Amino acid sequence: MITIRFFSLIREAIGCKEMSVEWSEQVSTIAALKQQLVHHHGRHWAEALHQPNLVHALNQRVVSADAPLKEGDEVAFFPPMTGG
Amino acid sequence: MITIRFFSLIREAIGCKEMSVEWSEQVSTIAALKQQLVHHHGRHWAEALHQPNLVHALNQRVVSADAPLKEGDEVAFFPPMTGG
Amino acid sequence: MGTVLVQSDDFSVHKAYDELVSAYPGAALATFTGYVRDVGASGDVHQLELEHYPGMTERILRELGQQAERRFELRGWSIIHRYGCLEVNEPIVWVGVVASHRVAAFEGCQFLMDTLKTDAPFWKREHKTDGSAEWVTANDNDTLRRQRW
Amino acid sequence: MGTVLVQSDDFSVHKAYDELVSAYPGAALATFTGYVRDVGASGDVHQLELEHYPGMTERILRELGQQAERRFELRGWSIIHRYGCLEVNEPIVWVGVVASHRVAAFEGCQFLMDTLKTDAPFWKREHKTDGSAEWVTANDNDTLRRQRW
Repeated sequence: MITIRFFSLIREAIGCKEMSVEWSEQVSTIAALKQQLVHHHGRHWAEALHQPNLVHALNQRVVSADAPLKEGDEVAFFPPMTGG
Repeated sequence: MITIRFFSLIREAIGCKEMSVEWSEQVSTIAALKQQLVHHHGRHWAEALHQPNLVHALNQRVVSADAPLKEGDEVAFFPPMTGG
Repeated sequence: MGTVLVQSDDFSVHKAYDELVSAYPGAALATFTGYVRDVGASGDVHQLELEHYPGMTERILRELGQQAERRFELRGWSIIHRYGCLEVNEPIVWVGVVASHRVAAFEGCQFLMDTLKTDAPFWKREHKTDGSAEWVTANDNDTLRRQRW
Repeated sequence: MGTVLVQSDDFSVHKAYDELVSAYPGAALATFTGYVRDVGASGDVHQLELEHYPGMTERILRELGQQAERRFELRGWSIIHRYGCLEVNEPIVWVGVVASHRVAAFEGCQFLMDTLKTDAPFWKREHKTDGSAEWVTANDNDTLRRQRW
């Protein structure tokens, strides 16, 4: 399984905080996972996940979209951080 | 009268904290006052007041040696500051 | 050596300061505190909501602290950052940095504030006096300041 | 608006901080505290003696505060500097600066520390553990940092 977490604007736009998907060859990178999520869900997901400034984290580290995924990984999608 | 104050190393070297001299044409600038002090006192004063990094203040503001003096002024001589 | 606290409760700046000073006496100490402003990016603010990514937040803050410690030869550092709903004038973030000399203390403290702004997974939403709410968008100046380090 | 305190007595960093925060809430607050180090410029230090020029010191610190206020658009600032005989680990100087944004708060605080080091008439003498005493000489780095502003 791959755990997926959404935060802030992204979470609000798609109405989902956390979900899991089975790992497979079709979701072997973050970019591929994004494609699958957009494919399975609707327009809101496409808009949210295709934002140019979307940030991806893999196991709680920011990574680029071509980062490879393996069984048990935790992926997160969120907008640029605004703490401090 | 002109009040003259000495601080830190300079005060120690000449063994004087504060003194007064009569204002006259002969002490119409800080440089002239320095010359007169060295002339009236000894070698210690010459060494202390001819230090290249000596700082001069006139009425509690740092000034250059050619600053003109008038009756009632307060002059101070000291090494570079080391607060903070 | 440093400490990271990520919490929803209010905190005592003085307690945090005293802990740093007693652990690392006789040094230079720089601190920064950020408070909730009544005028935010989108106008009058009634409350500030801070969402965060539990786990990742603590990890990133700890890594930034360790980076600062090596880079500026810090003796000690402490980061406290809140999440949840904060009232106007409450503290959001406190960073305290101890070094042997003032320049290192200032730089360490600024480095931590500049980097946590863009690297720690927090997201601010301003709840306004008129009842509406708006997510704060990332600030280009913050990104530029981040790149200086 | 700012305050200057030049005193031989010890002081409370927390009291100074609280006064700034209550006067200027909901902002960014940067502070710096300098403590007496046990290892000074000339070796092991037992006590630090600070001579100052009464009157000129207060005037210079007030002018530096007013300059910082205009230049960095500060909301408030406070400078406390001690003179006399200080023990190891006691605070020498505290500077607190309040601004609307963090960059101004940091810059105002650093400006004040960098400028008071070279402009305020204080002179340090280190009393060493072996009974000798030595005047601290001005630091070239401090002069260079002063010139940046």
